[in-house]
Amino acid sequence: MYSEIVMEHFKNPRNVGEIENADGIGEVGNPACGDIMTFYIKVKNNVLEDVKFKTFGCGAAIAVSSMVSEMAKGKTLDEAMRISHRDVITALDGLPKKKHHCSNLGSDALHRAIEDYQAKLQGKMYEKPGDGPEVCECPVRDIEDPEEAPYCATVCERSSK
Amino acid sequence: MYSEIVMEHFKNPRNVGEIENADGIGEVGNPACGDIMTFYIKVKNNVLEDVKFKTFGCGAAIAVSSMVSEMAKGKTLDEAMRISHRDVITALDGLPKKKHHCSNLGSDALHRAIEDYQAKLQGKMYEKPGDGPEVCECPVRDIEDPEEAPYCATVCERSSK
Amino acid sequence: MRIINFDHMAASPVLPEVVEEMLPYLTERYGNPSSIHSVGEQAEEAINDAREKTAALINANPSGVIFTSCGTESNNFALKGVMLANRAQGNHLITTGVEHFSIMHAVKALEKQGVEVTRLPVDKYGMVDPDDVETAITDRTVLISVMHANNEVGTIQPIGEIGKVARKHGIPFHTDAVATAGVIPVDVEAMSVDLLSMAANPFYGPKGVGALYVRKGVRIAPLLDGGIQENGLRAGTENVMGIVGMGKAAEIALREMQARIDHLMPLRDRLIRELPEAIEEVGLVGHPIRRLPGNVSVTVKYVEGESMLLFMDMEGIKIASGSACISRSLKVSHVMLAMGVDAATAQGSLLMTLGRDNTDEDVDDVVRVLPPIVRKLRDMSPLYKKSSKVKASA
Amino acid sequence: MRIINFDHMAASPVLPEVVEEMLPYLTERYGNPSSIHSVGEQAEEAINDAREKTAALINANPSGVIFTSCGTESNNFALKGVMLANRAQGNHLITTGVEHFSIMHAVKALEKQGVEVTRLPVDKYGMVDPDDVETAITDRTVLISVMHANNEVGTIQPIGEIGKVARKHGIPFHTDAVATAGVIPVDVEAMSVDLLSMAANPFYGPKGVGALYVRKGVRIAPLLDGGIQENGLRAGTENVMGIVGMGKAAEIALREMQARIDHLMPLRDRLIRELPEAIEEVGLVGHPIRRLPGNVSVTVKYVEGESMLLFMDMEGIKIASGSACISRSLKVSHVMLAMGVDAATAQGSLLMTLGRDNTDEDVDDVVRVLPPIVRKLRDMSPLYKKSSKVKASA
Ligand SMILES: Cc1ncc(COP(=O)(O)O)c(C=O)c1O
Ligand SMILES: Cc1ncc(COP(=O)(O)O)c(C=O)c1O
Repeated sequence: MYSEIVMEHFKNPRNVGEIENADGIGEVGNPACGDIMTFYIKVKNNVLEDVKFKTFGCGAAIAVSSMVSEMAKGKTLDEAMRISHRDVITALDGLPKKKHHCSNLGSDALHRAIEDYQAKLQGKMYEKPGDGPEVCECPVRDIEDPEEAPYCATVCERSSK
Repeated sequence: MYSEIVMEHFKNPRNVGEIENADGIGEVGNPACGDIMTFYIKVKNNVLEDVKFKTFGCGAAIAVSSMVSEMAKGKTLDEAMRISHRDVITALDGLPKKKHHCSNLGSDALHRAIEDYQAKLQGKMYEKPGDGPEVCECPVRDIEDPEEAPYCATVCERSSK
Repeated sequence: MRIINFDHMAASPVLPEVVEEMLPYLTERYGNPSSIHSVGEQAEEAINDAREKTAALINANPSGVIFTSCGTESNNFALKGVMLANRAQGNHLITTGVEHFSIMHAVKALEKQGVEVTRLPVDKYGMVDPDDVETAITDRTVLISVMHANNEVGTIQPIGEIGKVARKHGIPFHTDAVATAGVIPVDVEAMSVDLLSMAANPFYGPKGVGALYVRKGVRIAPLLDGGIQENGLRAGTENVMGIVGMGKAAEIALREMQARIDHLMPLRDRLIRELPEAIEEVGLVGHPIRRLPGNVSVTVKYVEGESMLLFMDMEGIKIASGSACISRSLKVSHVMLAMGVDAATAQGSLLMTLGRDNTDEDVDDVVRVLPPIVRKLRDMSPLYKKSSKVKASA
Repeated sequence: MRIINFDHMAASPVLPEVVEEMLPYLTERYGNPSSIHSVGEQAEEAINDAREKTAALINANPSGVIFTSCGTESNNFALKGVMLANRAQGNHLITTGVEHFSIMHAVKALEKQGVEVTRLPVDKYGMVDPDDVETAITDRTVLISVMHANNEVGTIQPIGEIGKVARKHGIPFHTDAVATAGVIPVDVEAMSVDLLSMAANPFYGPKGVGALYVRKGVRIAPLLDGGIQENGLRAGTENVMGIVGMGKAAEIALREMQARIDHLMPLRDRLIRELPEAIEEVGLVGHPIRRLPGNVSVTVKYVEGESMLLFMDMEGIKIASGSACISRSLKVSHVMLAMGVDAATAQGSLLMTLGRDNTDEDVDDVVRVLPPIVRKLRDMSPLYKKSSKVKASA
């Protein structure tokens, strides 16, 4: 199911943990959907000096978190903000389609941590956006045209965007 | 599918043929249903001195004809008129259910031959009754309750009686 | 006794290479493709491999191939699934009078539920006229279903032309290719087919496994609702072993198809030529040229099919018949009736379906064994002497 | 690596005796039961023999046993067939909120076609109350369907009592016994069951073959229309080999059932006792006593099922989970939700289904291997530290 890189990151996730007095914290997901990711960042001279995460979720969610933390470390905030879902999937050598949405929230969590940091800089509370789809469901069965929804994740992605 | 006795009669049918100047001739069946049987009888002192048949039909129809001809030979007309479908099936050590109706017309053909003989005796033409079911069909598929018609032949029998 | 199988359409032995491929999935590779762990993944990969091979046989996109439990399920799924999913679009179905039972009775079931049906006539060869298809189309038509080749009489329909008509009117086109897929070239692109039913046994795969091809974009509802196997369109734990066998058989069929056809056609044509030479009043049923390579369907007048078949069976020769006595429904083949064969003649139906294991010797044997059987039965038949055309044989 | 199969509900290896019985039907006994000649008769006899053995397993009349391609087909056939055949009588169906997908989605499909549905609630153990069944009955009710035991949480329903209610009101009663037939005693007479779904793999028969029992007198329409196989109720060329395997497996299951139960229950009970001793905040899901003999269903808080399952897989231990990530539908198990388990806890579902090949050593291994995996994942979990109830582990 998973690529070798995914399995490698899943087995040996990098940068697990919390950062005490983190400069920014970002969280996405909800347990009904299956995955929750929290990212912690330490920023110095506009560069991500340290990135750590905690993740509750499937193999993909853990590998994504680990990969994102590695990709982000050492990058400027602008660079890190440009890490996309697609970049993560590419770096992981692919993810199963149904994992594209629910489990690929690592970069979102990172971006929220950065936004949290930037909001704090400006002295205001960062306003957390909505927490992803409340229920990450697969309506294949409720649609008569399978081509409208051949894979759960496709639907998931569409309904949440 | 068939009992040994059926197969034996099918392989070596007794009394096949016609009787020239027969005292009575009886015919049942129609080709759409699958079986046609013609019985010829020779009567002497109210006894069936000779019985012959010609049959177009399946293995069961041929075996039934052969068995009926054997059972009838030497019997009085009254005795022969009492040979029933059931007697024939018993003598054959059973028939597949779906063959009960369409192929078990041998005794009917015999009875008609006797009736034909008796009618001629009284100097009038024997009035041939209707020729069995026009179409011997299996309506399992048209009935929602399979228990009403689990076997084709059951239905066949019912609809023709 | 030497057994001659001339009833390949009913049952063909599975190829040894196919058996070999299937066996591990009965024992050590017992995984369920739905399981997420490695034992399950192995099964899933096997199924996807079989899907690619099956798709290649009909030149289809593998993602459109849905495995089923038989040709009948594929046919029921296609018809009921498309009609149900398109109720908002329309309620009219076009089919023919010569379809296999699994289409014919599925159509009847739909009719009882309110679907409007047009059943196209056929000519004396069993052929549908593509113009008739076009004429039958209404703005409520949501499906056209015409079989590729008839299993009983061998006639191959002009599917490509019918496909063009369907495509022109934007109506989904289904073909029952159970008798052809793996046997003669089938190409869903060239034939403009949107849904296609097939089964594994006609090309020496296992019995009890089939597939439905559904082109991307066709609206269809599942027949078996449940888990999300087969892309959500066919729930139920997969017959993994059977599917693997179908894939392997498809691979071999694609490779050997031309050789198989080249082997079958001369045997078929010998029988078609020699049987009427050996027996009076034998008629060929179906098209003389547009015909399945292994199909010999004839009627023998004045005798009934089952009795011939039983005597042949005693000689080790396995054949079939469209007679009423043989059909479990006790009806003469609706296909022959639709072609205008009269009921009494149709009772004398003999259906021989040849396969890769048949030889010239088999043909010799049949041409030698059948005539005395027919003579014996005709001598017993009340219809025979009635016919003025024929003088009684010795 | 030693493989431990704790996922028998997904896939059990076929018994060697069953494999042996099946093999000839793949090769030399390749006949089609519908053929009238001897090769076909051989296959027909084999199927009827299998029918008797399968019927004996559930104490049913063999003529009521219809072979299908899987438990899902049996369930779809039962529900759709009875609702369709009884439309004139009524349109109301009673079922529960904890059924298998193949019931749940078939019911949804029927609902879309206008069938009225009552879904009964369950208690925290997943049990249905027979009184609720009685209360739900209206004069339009034509079918009650309650599963015998739940495959995910192991709870065994009071089927006998529900059967009595149904019988009292003269309403056909269907039970999905895929998880129980061949596993624990099933008796259609004692349980007053009119229709019963089963599949072969749960009792070590092949995958992709099942059966539906239909009591004489129950009105049902076919799901697969076509030929007159299976008494006209299930058309399509039979998976002869699979059916033969189901029959043989049924015969063995009947003979060995008590021994299998006596072997499974102590292993199950050790896991149920020892896992919560080895890992904090592990909860049993389902009924502690009225439970399938091989079912261990637990939730491990603060971690998600798939990640546990993958680590177990690396150690050779095959298990399942009802977590959203694992289900292909990306939804948490509706069964656990119906029982009142909250969604986050349900994500930590682990489902172990034991079988005849499991040993005490397997239990030892799981109890040894799982705790460090859980510890590692909890250390990574943002939910774990948030919980005040638990102190972080080293
Ligand atoms: C209770 C129950 N019903 C139905 C099914 C479906 O059976 P199948 O997978 O054979 O279609 C299962 C499968 O595990 C089951 O556990
Ligand atoms: C043309 C055609 N369609 C459908 C079927 C049904 O296939 P199955 O017997 O696999 O259900 C057959 C079977 O011979 C067939 O010949």
